[in-house]
Amino acid sequence: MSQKQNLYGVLAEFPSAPSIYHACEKVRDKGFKHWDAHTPFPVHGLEKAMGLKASIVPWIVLVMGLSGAAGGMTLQWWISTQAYPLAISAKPFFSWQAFVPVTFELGVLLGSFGAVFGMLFINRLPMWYHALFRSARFEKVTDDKFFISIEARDPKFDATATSKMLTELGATHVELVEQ
Amino acid sequence: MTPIFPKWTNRIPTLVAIGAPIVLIGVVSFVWYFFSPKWTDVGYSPKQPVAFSHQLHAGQMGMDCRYCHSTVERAAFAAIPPTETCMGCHSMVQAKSPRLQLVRDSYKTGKPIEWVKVHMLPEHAAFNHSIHVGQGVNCVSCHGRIDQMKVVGQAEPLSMGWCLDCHRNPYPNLVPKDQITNLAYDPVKAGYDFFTDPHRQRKDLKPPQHCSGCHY
Amino acid sequence: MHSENNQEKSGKKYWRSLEELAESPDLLAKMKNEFPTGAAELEVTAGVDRRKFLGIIGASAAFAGLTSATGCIRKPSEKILPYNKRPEDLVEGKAQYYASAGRFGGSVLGLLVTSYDGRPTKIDGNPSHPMSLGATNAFAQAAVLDLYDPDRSQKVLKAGVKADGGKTTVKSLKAALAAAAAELKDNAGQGAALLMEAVPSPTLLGLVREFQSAYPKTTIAIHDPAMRWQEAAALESVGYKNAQLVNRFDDADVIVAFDADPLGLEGDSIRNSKMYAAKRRSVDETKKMSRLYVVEPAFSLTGAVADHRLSLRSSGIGECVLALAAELSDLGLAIPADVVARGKQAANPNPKWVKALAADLVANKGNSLLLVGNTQRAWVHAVAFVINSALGNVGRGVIVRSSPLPAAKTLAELTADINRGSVQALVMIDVNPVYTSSAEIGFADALKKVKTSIHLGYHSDETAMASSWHFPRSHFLESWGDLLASDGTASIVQPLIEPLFPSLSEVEFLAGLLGKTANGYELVQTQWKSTAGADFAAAWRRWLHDGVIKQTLGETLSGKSDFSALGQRLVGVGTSPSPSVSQMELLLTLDRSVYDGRYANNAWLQELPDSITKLTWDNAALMSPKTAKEKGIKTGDLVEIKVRGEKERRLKIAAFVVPGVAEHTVVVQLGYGRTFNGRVSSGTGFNGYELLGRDDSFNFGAEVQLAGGKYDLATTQEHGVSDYEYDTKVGAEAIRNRGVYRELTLATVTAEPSLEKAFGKFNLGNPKNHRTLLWTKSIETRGNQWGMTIDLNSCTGCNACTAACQAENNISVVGKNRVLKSREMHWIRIDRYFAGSVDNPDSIQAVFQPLACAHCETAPCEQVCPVAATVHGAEGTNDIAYNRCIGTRYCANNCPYKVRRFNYFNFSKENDEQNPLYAMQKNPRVTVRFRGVIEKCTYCIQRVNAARIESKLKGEEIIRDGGVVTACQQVCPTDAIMFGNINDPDSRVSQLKALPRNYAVLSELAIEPRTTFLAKVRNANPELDSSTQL
Amino acid sequence: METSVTLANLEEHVDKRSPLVLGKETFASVTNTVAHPMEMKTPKAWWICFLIALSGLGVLGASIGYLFWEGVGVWGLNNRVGWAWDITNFVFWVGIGHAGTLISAILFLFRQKWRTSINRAAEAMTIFAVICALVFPGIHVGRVWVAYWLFPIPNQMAMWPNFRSPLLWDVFAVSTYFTVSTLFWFVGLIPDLATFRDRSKGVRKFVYGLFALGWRGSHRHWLNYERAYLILAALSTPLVLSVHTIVSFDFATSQLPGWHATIFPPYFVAGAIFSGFAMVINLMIICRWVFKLEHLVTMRHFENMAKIILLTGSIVGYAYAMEFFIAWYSGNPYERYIFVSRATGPYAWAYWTMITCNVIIPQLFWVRKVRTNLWALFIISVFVNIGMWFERFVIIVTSLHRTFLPSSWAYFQPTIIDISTFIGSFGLFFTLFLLFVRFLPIVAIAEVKTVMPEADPHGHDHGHKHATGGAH
Repeated sequence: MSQKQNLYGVLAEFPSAPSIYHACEKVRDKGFKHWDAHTPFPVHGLEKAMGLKASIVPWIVLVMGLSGAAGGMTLQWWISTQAYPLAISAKPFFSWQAFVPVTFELGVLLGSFGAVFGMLFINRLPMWYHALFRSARFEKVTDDKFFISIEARDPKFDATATSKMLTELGATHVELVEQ
Repeated sequence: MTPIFPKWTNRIPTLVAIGAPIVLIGVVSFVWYFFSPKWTDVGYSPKQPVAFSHQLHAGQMGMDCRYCHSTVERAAFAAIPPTETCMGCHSMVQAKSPRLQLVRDSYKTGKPIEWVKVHMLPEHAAFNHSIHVGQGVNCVSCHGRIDQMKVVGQAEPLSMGWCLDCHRNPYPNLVPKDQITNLAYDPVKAGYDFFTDPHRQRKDLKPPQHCSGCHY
Repeated sequence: MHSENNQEKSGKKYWRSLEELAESPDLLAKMKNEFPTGAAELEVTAGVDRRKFLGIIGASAAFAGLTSATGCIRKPSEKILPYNKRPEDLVEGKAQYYASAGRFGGSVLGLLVTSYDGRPTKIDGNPSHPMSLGATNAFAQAAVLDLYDPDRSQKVLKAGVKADGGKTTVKSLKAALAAAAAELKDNAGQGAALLMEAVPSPTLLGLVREFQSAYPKTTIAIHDPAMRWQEAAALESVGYKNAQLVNRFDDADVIVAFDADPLGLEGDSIRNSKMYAAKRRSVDETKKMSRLYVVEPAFSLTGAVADHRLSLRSSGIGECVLALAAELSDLGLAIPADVVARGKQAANPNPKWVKALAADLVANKGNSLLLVGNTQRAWVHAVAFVINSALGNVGRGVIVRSSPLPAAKTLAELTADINRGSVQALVMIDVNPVYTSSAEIGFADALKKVKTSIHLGYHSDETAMASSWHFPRSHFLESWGDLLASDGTASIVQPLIEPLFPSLSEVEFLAGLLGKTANGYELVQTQWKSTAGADFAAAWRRWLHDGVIKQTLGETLSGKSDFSALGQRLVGVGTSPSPSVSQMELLLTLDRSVYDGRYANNAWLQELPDSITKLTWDNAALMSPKTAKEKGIKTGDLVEIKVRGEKERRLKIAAFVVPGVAEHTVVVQLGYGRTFNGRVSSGTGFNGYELLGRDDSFNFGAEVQLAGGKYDLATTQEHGVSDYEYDTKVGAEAIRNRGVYRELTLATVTAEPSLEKAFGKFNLGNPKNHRTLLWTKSIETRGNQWGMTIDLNSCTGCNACTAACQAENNISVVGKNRVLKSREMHWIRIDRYFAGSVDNPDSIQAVFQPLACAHCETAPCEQVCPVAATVHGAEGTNDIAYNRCIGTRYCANNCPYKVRRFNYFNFSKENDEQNPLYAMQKNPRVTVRFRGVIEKCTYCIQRVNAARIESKLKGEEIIRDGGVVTACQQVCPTDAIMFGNINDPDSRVSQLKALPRNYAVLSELAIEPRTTFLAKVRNANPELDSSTQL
Repeated sequence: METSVTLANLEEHVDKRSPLVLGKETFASVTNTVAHPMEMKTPKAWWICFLIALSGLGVLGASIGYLFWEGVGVWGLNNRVGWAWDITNFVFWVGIGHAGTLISAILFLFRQKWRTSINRAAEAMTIFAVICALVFPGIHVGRVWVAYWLFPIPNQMAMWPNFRSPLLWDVFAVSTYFTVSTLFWFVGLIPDLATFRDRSKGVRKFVYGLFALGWRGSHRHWLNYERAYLILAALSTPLVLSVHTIVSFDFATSQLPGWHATIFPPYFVAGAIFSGFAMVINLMIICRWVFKLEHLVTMRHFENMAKIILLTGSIVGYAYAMEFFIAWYSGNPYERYIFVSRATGPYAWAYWTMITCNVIIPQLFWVRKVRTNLWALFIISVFVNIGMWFERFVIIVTSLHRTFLPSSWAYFQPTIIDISTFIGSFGLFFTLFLLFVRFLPIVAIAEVKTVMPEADPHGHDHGHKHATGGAH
């Protein structure tokens, strides 16, 4: 029990993209929930192998982008027709054609903010501390090694069984990681 | 091995996410208030070389503003009275008072009294008293209750935005022509209605809102 | 001193004590005391610093302020200094106007001077004065700056060094004058001389007579470029002693100017221009207008506006007049036989031309007018007078009047007397002969021989240094005096201000030398007591108020002219060799900016672009492109001009190639290269007087050689491009295609009044094809809507508007090196274009187009300003809020007229540093611009606002026509500029805009400018070819 | 969008060509190769370059200080030619700042794998170039201390900016472009920063760790990451085009002959890409040589870029020709005159320099030998940048110096300050770039790995070349 308290989970190292790809398929089929794959680069199609749902980032961007554009046009409308309407080159106070560029730019700006900060938010980043960083081998995850981590809080988790399973799946090295 | 960053650092993002907006709003409202003429200019009441009390002269004795600031209806500039105006009375009244020593000296030597300017407009803003007074803007609208001030201070921000407020809707600040120097006069209480005032031919004042109305 | 005295009499009070102020370091501070309210512009200098300061360290300053006890970000506290006793008729900060008079370029002009809190700030013409008729010229406009010239003489000099220890005060000045008077007394007995300008001042001339009676052995000598010696001699030769000619242009249908500039530098040019222009403008109603012929060696203003111009060297003019005389007699005019005889052999420059001219003159007997220039010899004037009288013009367009001036000697004669030793004491009143005379005369050396020479001058100039005494002269805005116009109208010259520095007016000076103690005020009054009649006080007040004294002095001579003596005068004259490439003809002329050099220290005039060359800050050796090509000279080359006379004279000078100069003629304007080092005049131009001959302003056999080296000449057109062929020619070409400048002939106008076809010839810019806008205009259309027209048919390009604008709108002077960089600040410029072929000098024409901000309704400048600093006003003006401008210069780039000016440096501050008194001239109603902002013509918005306030106070919404007069309109001697409310169909400007001649420059850009132009109409003589037109 | 089309074509036959990563590279060796310049001992060459660049930066600082103190008059500008080197430099730098984001974004969208090893450096270059560009509009105004009025900030004057002004569009466009490019660049950097966090020791580890934001290669992260990156690319692509379009509006929406032209937007964008790629080539050739990246930055990269230069160069040339044609065809005498004057007037020398550098010289790229010769590539690219600077100079100055009224014709001459400010801006650029190559991975490690054969989860043996993805 006490050991289970501060156990984060099990970390398994794989040598190559294909090997982790197949391992993930198996882990997915075993029905684990709280687990993850760690790779130095986005391995093509791994999300399918892991059975992950599509990202919601696009929706955030859409909302932000539209509000940016709308806000931009509104601002310009308010300034040039409500706040202080000035006769400029005898142009109409609300010369919307001239307001398009700024509207567009603000749309793009807020859209990009949505993309970047939305992504970070969903990924719970920045998160400078993480249990996996306790593992020395894990440093290779940003170089040329591939990992699967299964968290202890997963109902199907069992320190020994899960480790064994991962070894069978072709892990070159398996270790338990402290909380 | 031990990670570089301790566990608590994970709380930083949350704190920043909450803190940043608060700080931002704080700074904005700080600048908004403390950098505006409402704060920087209003209430400026420098010490004058002669302790002249408007409260006494304009208030208690009820002298008309125009007795001293005589050019206010004719010129852009509401003239500061020449020393001789003061001496008009003070050669008899309070003739010996030490507080008036400077005035008497000035009268003798011909050296002007160095009053400190209170209501300062920037050089690039042209203000004309005659037209404002002429249209029936009460002195109080811009100068406040001078008649209650021992030492004159600035009552209004005199900022461009403040000017525009009135130029966009002057009517609340208009009083009957015979009341312009009556600082206590309140058009609302007195039930004064500009549009039914028979003494006004022009109902549409059209105060300038374009740049060259004031900047040239 | 006598200021008290003045107040009582003139009902005005002058503020005191600039005397001590002059030396004091904290000049500005003190001036603030002097000007309680008008000091706004003084504060601007400080204000600019403040802005910059706040700008640079803005934030930190703010926080510092916040931490301070008051918690204020405050401007440094300002002081108000009220009057001690307010003059009864003075209202702080309100303009006051006083009538006075002045003499500019030989013409006496009645003036109306504007003053704020006792500071004269602007000079304008007095409408009720016959010679100014409300207008003035550039000289008069700039005179107010002279008043504040920091280099003006402030010290009494004894033998060129400061007398009374350099501490000249009013008292010491009087004392010095007494001393000089005493010295004069000792020497004047053995022979004295009085050297002065031809100033028609009764009081002064009265004193001169007194001087003569006090010192019987006195010679009167006049040294004045405007003095018409030759004309006087000519008149004498036909039987009019001590007489002068006055011209009337009002019923002259044919005007012929032989090397004369009646619309520019000679005679009563303002009055002439007014009358001339009126006849030109009449074309719209009557389809008739006067025709102007000009024969001249180089473009004068008159020549530039001529309908037909013959380019002819000065020495050939006389011949031409003779030839004309001969032609006229053939047409049956009564010309004395010997004149005709001489005329027959005369070298006729262009027979066809002269024939046509003669015919035209005969056709307009009595309504024609021949004028001959000052530089021409007496016999030429005489022959012209013969023709005039034969045509019956004498008594109509040409009036002979007795001169108010005493019989006088020339400078040359005086110098001879001095060298003969018959002059021991010499009094010089406001002349500078040491600089302004020919080396051949050798006055400078002669002056040394005089025991006592007493000089009164505005500057401690060349002559002041060489005289045994020099006294500072007061400005005419500081002194009492009187002046007679050429038609006899008299005006009192009244001061607006105490002398800024202890100094003497002409009359005070001469009176002082005569041992009188009376001040100018008393002297003038005593002079006029007699004329006043019963109630002197009333009359006096009326005179001062009106600025003119009705009953005129001097009389018109109607004696019979006698031509008997003419014959032998004509023997052997005029036979001059015609110049060649090696032996060129040299012509020295007065300068349109600095006149004879007297205005050399006036920054406005120095920077005023010459009407023809557009040259600023310099003079140059002008040559025609053809001649220049022959000699391989380009603009900017240094050349040496060598003239063989009594002694050889040389001058190294920069060449300037410009069309319109007669072939093989080189023209040099006088008045530059002063050795007197004023902060403005020093280092400008080349001293033409070094080439001046004894008695002629033109010489034969001048050798012009490349001297090697280049010299920067700052012009305001074709900046930095020396290649005439490329720019001027291509430019004229462009103008023709672009319909920017439109010219019609009288024939066209009469043939097709609607001018549809005539304007149709411009593939672009026909106002009839205004493109319709894609949107509804958002500008206010009710109420006053300002607009302007400029009549190209009247404009003579005289520059008065440019100068007036500078005076009215506090426009900075930038200096030569900035003009070189094309950074001049003038709000209204006069574009000059040439037409014709440079290979045929007679075909060359010049035209003028004054151009300022046109206040386009769909102004291109407005939409590009990122901070909305320039937007449209409610009355159709294109406003610029200086303090909103951040200086992107985008508006200037997008302005099709290029009339926007940018403050590349803190010009106004620089100006004030160079001349601390400059601030006193500034118009308190106009913001002084600071570094980094755009500025441009505002339609004198300060005047518009003043008028609006006035009319609103009267309860009127619409300002009456003529209620607003812009500075340029007010000054214009030809009434070419009209300003007013285009919403009111009856306003004069609306009526002008309704004329078919009306057109908008670049209207095809759909910018709908509020300033439009009236096309020029050239009254071409059908006999003569006038195909070369724009 | 001529560019995209050809890029697509390019793609097809490119893949039949040489691989994007040469030699026997493995994931680890890629990491090492890229890490090498950052972990090696600072080379002398770097220090020398850095000092030179730094002194250039000093010159810039001094020039700007003097400018602020004296006023804009220290430049050669005048009342006719209100803009000259200032705006020329601005457009020049903005132009250069286009290749980066373009290479990244557009090539990314079109799945141009060859972008991977050059995009990082290109993006960095973009950001630095835009920084240089931003300097000029900032300092060219007459009263710098109130330049903040360009932004819609509530104030006691109750005044707001004028949104009809192209200059204001510029303010928004360029600042947006700068922000988005920076974000794009940073997002791309995150995994590589993590790499260096895990490689390095001490302070470096801390700093890299800080900016790596605790990246742990989680595929749940990669999923959102890739989506976000793709969207950023999708947003940046129109942004890149919009920015230079808007810059061209500064001229196109005015009414000066020579400025007022509808062809400007595409012509400016093409020009920007043109100069941008030229600058990338210059920089990459040096980096590749200095840091031994031959295996990652291959000839094929250069050849592709050369082709794009050839293409955009030709577009620009076409635009020049079209301007002349329209000037003549419009029958507008002002237009006609200004263009004749460009080619024959006082500034003809500038015009012909432009033509030579931008249109004639790049034609050499038709020859494969030239495209694959580094020296040739380098020299031609330098010429292209010179040419593009002159293009902006010609457009701005020659148009302004011969406007509608001949009376207002003037000649512009630069002052020493004009020149020093321009040279200084290069100091700023190279200072930043040198710092970048020293402390950040100039090649996107994670991305390069994805284009390696080993990256294919279905590749059965690692030597195998053509991977056919998406079984299952």
